[in-house]
Amino acid sequence: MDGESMTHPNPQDYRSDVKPVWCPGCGHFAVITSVARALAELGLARENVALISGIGCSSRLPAYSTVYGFHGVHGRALPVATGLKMARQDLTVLVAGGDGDGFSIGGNHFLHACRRNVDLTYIVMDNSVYGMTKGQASPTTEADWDGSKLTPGGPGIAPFQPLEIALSAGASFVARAFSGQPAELTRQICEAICHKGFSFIHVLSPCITYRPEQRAYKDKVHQDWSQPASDRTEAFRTLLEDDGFATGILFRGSEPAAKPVERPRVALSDMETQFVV
Amino acid sequence: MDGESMTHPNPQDYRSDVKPVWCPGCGHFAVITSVARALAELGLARENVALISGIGCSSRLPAYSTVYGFHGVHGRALPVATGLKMARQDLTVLVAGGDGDGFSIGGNHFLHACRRNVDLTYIVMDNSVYGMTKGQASPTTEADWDGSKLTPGGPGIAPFQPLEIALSAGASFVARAFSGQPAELTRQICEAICHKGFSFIHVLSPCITYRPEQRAYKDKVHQDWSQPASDRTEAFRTLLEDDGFATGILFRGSEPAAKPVERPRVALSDMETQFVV
Amino acid sequence: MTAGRILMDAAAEAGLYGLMTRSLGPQIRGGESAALVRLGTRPVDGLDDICDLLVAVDWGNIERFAAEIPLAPSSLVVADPAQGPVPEVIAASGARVVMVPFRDLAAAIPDGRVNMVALGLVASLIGLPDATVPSVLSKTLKRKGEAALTAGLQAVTVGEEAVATIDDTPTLDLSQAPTGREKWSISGNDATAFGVLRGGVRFVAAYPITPATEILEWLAVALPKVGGCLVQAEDELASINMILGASFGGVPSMTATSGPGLALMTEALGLGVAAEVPIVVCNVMRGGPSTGIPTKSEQADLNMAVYGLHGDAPHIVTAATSIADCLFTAQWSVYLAEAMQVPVIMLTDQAMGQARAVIDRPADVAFVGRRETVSAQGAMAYQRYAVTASGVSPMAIPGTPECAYTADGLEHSPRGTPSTQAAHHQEQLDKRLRKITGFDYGAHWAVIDGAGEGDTAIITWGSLTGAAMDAAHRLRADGIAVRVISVRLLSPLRPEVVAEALAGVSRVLVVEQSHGMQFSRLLRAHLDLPGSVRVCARPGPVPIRPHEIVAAVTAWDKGE
Amino acid sequence: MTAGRILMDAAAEAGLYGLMTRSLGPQIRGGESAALVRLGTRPVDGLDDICDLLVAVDWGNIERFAAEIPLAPSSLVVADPAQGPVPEVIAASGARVVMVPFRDLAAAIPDGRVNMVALGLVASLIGLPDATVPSVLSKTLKRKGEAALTAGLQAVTVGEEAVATIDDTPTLDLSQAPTGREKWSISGNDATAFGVLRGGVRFVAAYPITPATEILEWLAVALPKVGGCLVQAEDELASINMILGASFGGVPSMTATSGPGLALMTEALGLGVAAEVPIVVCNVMRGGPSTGIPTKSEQADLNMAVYGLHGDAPHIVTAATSIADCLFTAQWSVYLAEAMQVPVIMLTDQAMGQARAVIDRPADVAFVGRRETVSAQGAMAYQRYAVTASGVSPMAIPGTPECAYTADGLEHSPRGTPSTQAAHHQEQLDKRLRKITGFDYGAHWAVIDGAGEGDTAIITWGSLTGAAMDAAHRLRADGIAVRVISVRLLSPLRPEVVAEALAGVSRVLVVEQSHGMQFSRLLRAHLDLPGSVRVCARPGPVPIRPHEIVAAVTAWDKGE
Ligand SMILES: Cc1ncc(C[n+]2csc(CCOP(=O)(O)OP(=O)(O)O)c2C)c(N)n1
Ligand SMILES: Cc1ncc(C[n+]2csc(CCOP(=O)(O)OP(=O)(O)O)c2C)c(N)n1
Ligand code: SF4
Ligand code: SF4
Ligand SMILES: [Mg+2]
Ligand SMILES: [Mg+2]
Repeated sequence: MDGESMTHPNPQDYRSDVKPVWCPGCGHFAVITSVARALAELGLARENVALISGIGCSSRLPAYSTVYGFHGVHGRALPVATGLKMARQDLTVLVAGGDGDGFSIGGNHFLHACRRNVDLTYIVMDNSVYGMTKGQASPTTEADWDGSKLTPGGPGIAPFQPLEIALSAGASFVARAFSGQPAELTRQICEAICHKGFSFIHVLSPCITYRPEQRAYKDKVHQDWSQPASDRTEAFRTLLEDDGFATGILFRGSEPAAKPVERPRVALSDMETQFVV
Repeated sequence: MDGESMTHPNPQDYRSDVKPVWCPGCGHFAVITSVARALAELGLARENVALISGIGCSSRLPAYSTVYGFHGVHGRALPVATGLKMARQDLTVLVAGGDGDGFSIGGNHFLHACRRNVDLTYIVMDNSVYGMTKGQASPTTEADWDGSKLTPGGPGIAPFQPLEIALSAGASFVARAFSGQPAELTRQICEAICHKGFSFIHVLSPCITYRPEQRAYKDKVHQDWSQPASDRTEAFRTLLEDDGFATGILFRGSEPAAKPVERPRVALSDMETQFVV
Repeated sequence: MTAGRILMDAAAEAGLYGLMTRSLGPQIRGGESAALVRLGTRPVDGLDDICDLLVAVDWGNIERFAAEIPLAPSSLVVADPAQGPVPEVIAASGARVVMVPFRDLAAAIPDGRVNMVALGLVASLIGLPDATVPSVLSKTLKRKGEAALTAGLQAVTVGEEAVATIDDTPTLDLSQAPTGREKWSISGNDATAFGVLRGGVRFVAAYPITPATEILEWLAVALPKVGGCLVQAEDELASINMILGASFGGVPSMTATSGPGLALMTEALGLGVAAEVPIVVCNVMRGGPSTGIPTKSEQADLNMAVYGLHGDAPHIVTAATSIADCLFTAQWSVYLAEAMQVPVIMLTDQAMGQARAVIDRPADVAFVGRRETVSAQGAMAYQRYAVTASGVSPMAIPGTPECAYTADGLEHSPRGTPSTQAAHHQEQLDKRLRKITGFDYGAHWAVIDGAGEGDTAIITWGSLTGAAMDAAHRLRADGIAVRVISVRLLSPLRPEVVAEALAGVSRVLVVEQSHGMQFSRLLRAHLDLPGSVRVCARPGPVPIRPHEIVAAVTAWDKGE
Repeated sequence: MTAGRILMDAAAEAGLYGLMTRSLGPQIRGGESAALVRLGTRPVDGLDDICDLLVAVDWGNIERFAAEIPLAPSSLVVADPAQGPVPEVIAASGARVVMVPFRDLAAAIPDGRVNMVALGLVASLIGLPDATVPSVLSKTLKRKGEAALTAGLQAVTVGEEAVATIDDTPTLDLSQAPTGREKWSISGNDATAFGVLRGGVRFVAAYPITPATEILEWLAVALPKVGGCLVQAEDELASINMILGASFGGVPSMTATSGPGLALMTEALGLGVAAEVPIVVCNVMRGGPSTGIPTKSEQADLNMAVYGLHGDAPHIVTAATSIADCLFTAQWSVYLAEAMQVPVIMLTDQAMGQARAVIDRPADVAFVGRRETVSAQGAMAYQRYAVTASGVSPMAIPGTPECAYTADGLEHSPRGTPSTQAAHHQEQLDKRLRKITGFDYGAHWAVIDGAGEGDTAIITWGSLTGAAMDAAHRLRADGIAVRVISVRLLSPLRPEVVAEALAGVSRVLVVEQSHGMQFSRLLRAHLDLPGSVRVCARPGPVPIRPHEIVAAVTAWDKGE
C-alpha cells in the first residue's frame, strides 16, 4: 500500500460504468465488489492504484473499476505487474485473474512472482474451469470432471495445489477466501494490500454456467485459519491437513519485499569516460 | 522402462564418439556416464530409448549418447518428451537439462509434468548457474551470489526449491544425487526408469568454470534418504528438515502413470455418418 | 442458433445447399446473437450482398450487429411489435418492415418458444416443403421428450400460419435443387478435424482458444477410436513441443490454435524446420492484433504464418478455400508435412471454422501422410540430415536399430552433430529450401475458376473465395470475362505457377480481409503481377460481399 | 582476445581507427578462437577482403575458422614451427608463411605468455609507434600486479625483436591518421546499451541470451546509477511483459534478446501495438533458424521483426548501420517508441554487437524519448485511445487524477472499453497505422553515401553497410559512380523516400546476409525498384566482403 489516501471514499467510486460481460450469478461479481470495498476502506486514491490482469472472464475485472488498469494477454499479468511495481514503487499494484490464466499458461510466472517477492497483491478467482472459452478443465479441476469435450471422461490429472505451490515457491502472504463471503474477502484484500511483499489470495469463485455444482461451495467452506502462521513450516503443516475449503489467512511472512537497488547517482556524461581510449 | 533388452551391453555402447563441448572437470561428464551405465545395467536396447533435452551445457547430453535424441529449444524438453511418450508408450523416455532450462524458462512445464505423471525420467543437472550463457544466476542460485554482472550484488531472491515444488506439484518419484557420486546416481537413474510414472532426479552437478566454489559440494553432500517415503506428507516432513545436500530417493508414490485412453476402434468411414443430413 | 440449424437441415432435406454463420455479442453466455443463413440451389460458400429476410425477435443491441446484416429496400424485415419501434439503423435501410407478434403467438402455446415460431414463419415464407421442418425437428428434439416436440411442432405451425398476414413474400425456386445426392451438414472446424484424421494424424496436443476449440473437441472424442490420443497442454508452448515430440516418434501430429497461440508457437515451429520434424498447426484466424476480436473473423495472421519464424526457416502455409475445402486442405496439409518433413501452418478463419454448411459429400482423396523412413542400416552409417537431391532425408523412427541420431535445432552436419561451419549451414539451408520449392504440388496450389479466361483476374484466398466466385459469376453474366484464383498454397508461393495462371490478363484485383494488405504484399514480394493492380482490402469483421468485388471491377471498366 | 584488444587500443593511441571481431569454437570455455582486427586511418566499419596478416599461435581446428579468415598470396602468415606443418587449407591460399617460435620465445621469459609475444610481433610488424603497446599494456595489466606487467612487457619486447627475422613486412601509413580527436573504444552491444540510456530508458527486464547478454550486463550496472533498475526475468515472456508494465507506468523501458527470445516475445509485442505501450526490443541477430549458430552472425531475423506479429500490427523496426551507429540507432529507437507509443524492434547482429571498434567520440544527439501525456482532466472525459489527426493519443500515466483508464489488447472504443464493432476496429487500425506512417523521420531513415550519384545503387542494411561503403569507394576510384543506401528504418518502409533516394538509377544491387533474400523481398513488397535488380545474398556466418560487391557490380558492367 502506497500513495495518498482519499477522504472517506465510497466503494462505488471504484466501480466504473462498464457493464460486466459475466453471466448472472457468476462468482466474479463479488470479487470486483470486494476489491472496490477494500480500496475504499483503505482510502486509496484511484489514480495511485493499478489493477492488472490477463485473459479470462475473471481477467475482465480492470475495466469494471475506476483505477488504472491493464488487461494484458493470457497468463502474463504477473510480469506486467512486476515491471510496473519495480518501475513505480509509489503505486499500489493489484493483479487479478483466473485459475487457467494463473496456474496453467501463467504457472511459471506464478512460481517466480512468489519467489521474487515484489509488493503485489495477486487475487486468483478459481472456478476450476476455463469459463471464457466455454468450459474446459483447468489445473484445479477434479481428475474425474467430465464436463468438457476436450477431456472426455475427465482430465485424469491430480489437481494443482495453489497454496502449497505458493508456499513452496516462497510467497510471503497466502490466503484463501470464498466469493460468497465478500466481507472476509474484503478483509483479506485489505490485509494483502497492507502486507509488504507478494500476497496471494486464492478465491473460490463459482462458474455458474459451466460448473453449476459449485453453488455447493457455500456449504463446504469453513473458516479455519483465524490466525496466520508466521513460520513457513508451520503453515505447511496446516496445509497438509487442508481439504481445499478452509478459508482465512494461512501465512504471513516477514521477508523484505524486492525493491530496486539504490546507488549513488552518476551523470550520463561521466559514464562516457569508460569508453575513452 | 519398456522395450526389449540387449544381452549384456556395455556402458560404452551408450556413448557416442561426439566430443563434449564441456569444460574439463564439469560435473555433467559424470551424468552422461551414469546414464550410460544405468541403460547398460537395465540392458535397454539403444533404439528403444530416447533422451530429450532443451538448451544449456547440460542439455547437450543427447548427442553424447547412442540412443535416439532430441535437442530441442530452451526450456521445452518436458513437453517434447510428454508428446513422445504419449504417442509411443513402447519407448523409454529420459529427459535431461539444467536448472535454468528446467526451473526458469521451463518452470511451467516442470509443474505440469509433475502433475500429469507421464512415465518419464527427468534428470536436472543443477549447478545454480547458467553455464552456457557464461555465468548468470539461475533460480537455484543463492540470493547473495554476486558472480554475475547481470545481477550485481546477487539476485536477491530466495532460491527455488526443486524437491518441494516437485512434491507439491505431484511428482511420483523424487530423488537427489551428486554427480561426484556416480554409483548412487546410476542407481537412482535405474530406479527412476523402472518407476512407472514421472520421476525427477535433482543432480547437484558443479559448474567448474562459473561456480568453482561448487567443488566443495563433495564435502557437503550426505546420503540421508536411504528409504523412500511412500506417503507424500511424510516426504514433505522430511523435506522440511532438508539442507539441500541430502541425497537419496526421497519419495516413491504409486499413482498410476498417465496413458492414452483405450476406446473401441471405429473405421473412419463410419465416423462420416455424423455429418450426413 | 438452434432454429438456424434446423432451418438449414430442413432446407438440405429439400435438396438445397446452405451456409450459416453466427454473430455474437460480448456476453459470455446468453446476450444477443444473430444467425445468418444463406440457402441456394448451388453450393453456397459465402454470404450474399444483402439480407433478403431479417426476422428480429428482439432489437437488443441491434447497432452491434447492423454492419454485419446489410439490408436494402428489397429486404423484408419481420419484427415483433411488442419490442418497440423499428430502430433507426434498420429504418434507414429502406427495407420493408412487417409486424408479427412472435412473443404473443409463442405465449399462447404451452412451452411455446419464440424461435420455433420464427422458424415456422421463415420456412413457410421461403416455401420449404411442408414436411421438412417437422421431420428435422423430430430428430433434433427427440432427446428432449414428447412434450418438447409437441410444443415445438405447434409453435412451428403457428409461425407458418402467420405468413398469411404478409404479402409479396420472397421464395426460393426449389425446382433447381439437385436431388438424390448425399449431403453433409458440417462446420469448418469439424471438417478440419476430420481432414487431419483422414490425413493420418494420430496425436494432438492443444490449449483451448476461440475460435479453434471445436477442432480439438471433435478430435478429443475421435482420436481414441482410431488408436490415437489428445493431450490438453498447459499452454501453447507445451502443445507445439508435445506434437514435435510425438512426430519425432513417427506419429503424424497436429495442433489447432488462433493468433495469440500461434505467436507462442513460432520458436518451436522454427525447431520443426531446423530439426525437420513434420507437424501441422491449424490456425483459425480471428480479429487482431493482440487479443483483438476473438469471436469475429479476419485474414490478418497471414504475415505471421508466412514470415513469423526467426532465421531463414522455410515451411509451408496452406489455406482452406471454403468450409468444404477445410476437409481437403487439412488432409493435404498432413500429407505435405509428412512428405517433406516440415511444419505446415494451415489457415482458416472464424467465418469458416464456426460456420456450418450443407455441402455435397466430399470425395475421398488419396492423400495420406507418408514419411520417407529408413530401416536398420550398417552400424553408424546413418546420416539423418543427408544432403539429397530432393532435399528430403530419410528419417529414422525411434525403435529402428542402428539408426539412432539426435534431432537438433542447432545447425548441424549431415550426420546431425552440431556444426558452426559455413559450408554445413549453407548445405542444410539449401536442402531445407529445396525440398519445399522442388516438390510437385500439382494443381492443388489454387482453386481456379475460369482458367485462361478474360482480361481481368481476381486473386484471393480463404473465406473470401465464395464472394469472389459469386462476383465472377455475375460479371460473366454481364459479359465481363474474369478468372478467379484462390491460392491454397500461400508459402512457398511459387512465382512461375502464379504467373502462368495470370498469363494474358492486364488487370489484377487482389481481394483480402486485412487492413495491412498482407496478401497483396506477399504476392508483390514474390512476383511482378501483370498489368495494373488494384487491392480490395478491408479488415474484419464485416466480410467483403460479392457486389463490392463486382463494383471494384466495373469501376475499373469505367476508368474510375 | 586480450591481445587483440590491446593491439587495437594501442593503434587508437597512434590515431588509428579499428575493428575487432572474434570467432569462437564450440567449446563452452577455452578451446580455439580467432580475433580478427582491421586497422585504418579512416573509420573502419567492416572487415576487408583478405587478411593481410595472420598470426597463428596454434593450428587447432583451423578448418573451422578458415572460411572466416580469407587469405591470398599477398597475405603474410606467421606461425610457430613447433605447431607442426602448415595446414592444407592455409597452404592452398598461396599466402607467404614465415616461422616464429612463439612458444619457445614465451617459455624463455618467467610467466611469459604466447599471446603477448604475438602482440609485440604484430605491433612492430605493422609499425605502431614504440610507446603505444607498453602504454596500453600497463593500463590493462595494472590490476594484475607488477610481476604480470613485467612479464607482459618482456614478452612484447621479445615479439618485437622477432620481426627482424621477417622481411618485406606490411606496414600502415600512420601519417594519414587524424590526431587530436577523442577516440572511443566500444563494442556494439555497449554502444546499444549506452544509446538506450541516453534515450531515456530507465527500466529493463531481460533473460540472458547470446549474443545480446552484454547489453544487459552493461545496463544492470549502469541503471541504478541513474535511478533505474534491471530485473532478470524467468524467461522472455516475462521480460517483455515486465517492460510493458513499466512503460505503462510511464517509465521508458527496453529489453534485449536474440532470435529465439524474440520469437517468444511476439505475442506481447502485439499487445504493445494494440494497447499502445511504447517499448524497445533490441534483437542481436545470430545464425538461424531455431537455435542455429548462437555465436555467429546473420541477418535473417528481419522477416520476424517486420512481419512476425499476428493481426495487423504496425510497429517500428530499426537497424544500426555500424558499431558506432548502435548508439545513435538505440537512442533514436527509444525516441520513436515514446513519440509514437509503439513497440520498436531494433536490429543489430553478432558481428556488430560482439565486435569492438575504435571510433570518434559520437556526437550527443538531442533525441530523448518524450511521450505525449495528459494531466488531470474533467471527470471521466478522458479518452485514452482518442482518434487524433496524428494518430497519437495523449497517454495518462498512473498517478494522474481523473484519467484512469484500462489499457487493453482487446479491440476497443476510443475510451478504451472493449468493442467488437467494425467501425471501432477500422478507426483504431487506421489510427495505429497513421501514427507511424505519418511521422516525420527526417533523414534518419537511411545512411546514404553518394546521394544522387551514378547509375547504380547499392542498397543494404546493418553490418554489411561497411562493406558496401568500402566497395563504393573502390568503384568510384575505378570511375564507376555509385550510391549506397543503408536503410535504418526497415519498417514502416516508406516507398516514397526510398524511391526518391533511388531516383535516376537504372540498376539496383541489394546486398544482405540472409539465405531467404529477406531484405530484397521486403523492398519488393513495398515498392517497384527502378531498372534491373540483382541480389547479392548469402547466409551467415561468413560476411560479404567489399570485393564481392565490387565484383557483382562490375560483372553487371560486363553484361554477365
Ligand atoms: C495465448 C492464448 N491462449 C489461449 C487463449 C484463450 N483463452 C482465453 S481465456 C482462457 C481461459 C480462461 O480461464 P480462467 O483463467 O480460469 O478464467 P475464467 O474465464 O474461468 O474466469 C483461454 C484458454 C488466449 N486468449 N490466449
Ligand atoms: C529462448 C531462449 N532464451 C535464452 C537462451 C539462451 N540460453 C541458452 S542456455 C541458457 C541457460 C542454460 O542454463 P542451464 O539450463 O542451467 O544449463 P547449464 O549451462 O548451466 O548446464 C540460456 C539462458 C536460449 N537458447 N533460448
Ligand atoms: S462463464 Fe462462468 S466464469 Fe465466465 S462469466 Fe459465466 S459464470 Fe462467470
Ligand atoms: S560452463 Fe560450467 S556447466 Fe558449462 S561446461 Fe563449463 S563447467 Fe560445465
Ligand atoms: Mg477459471
Ligand atoms: Mg545450470
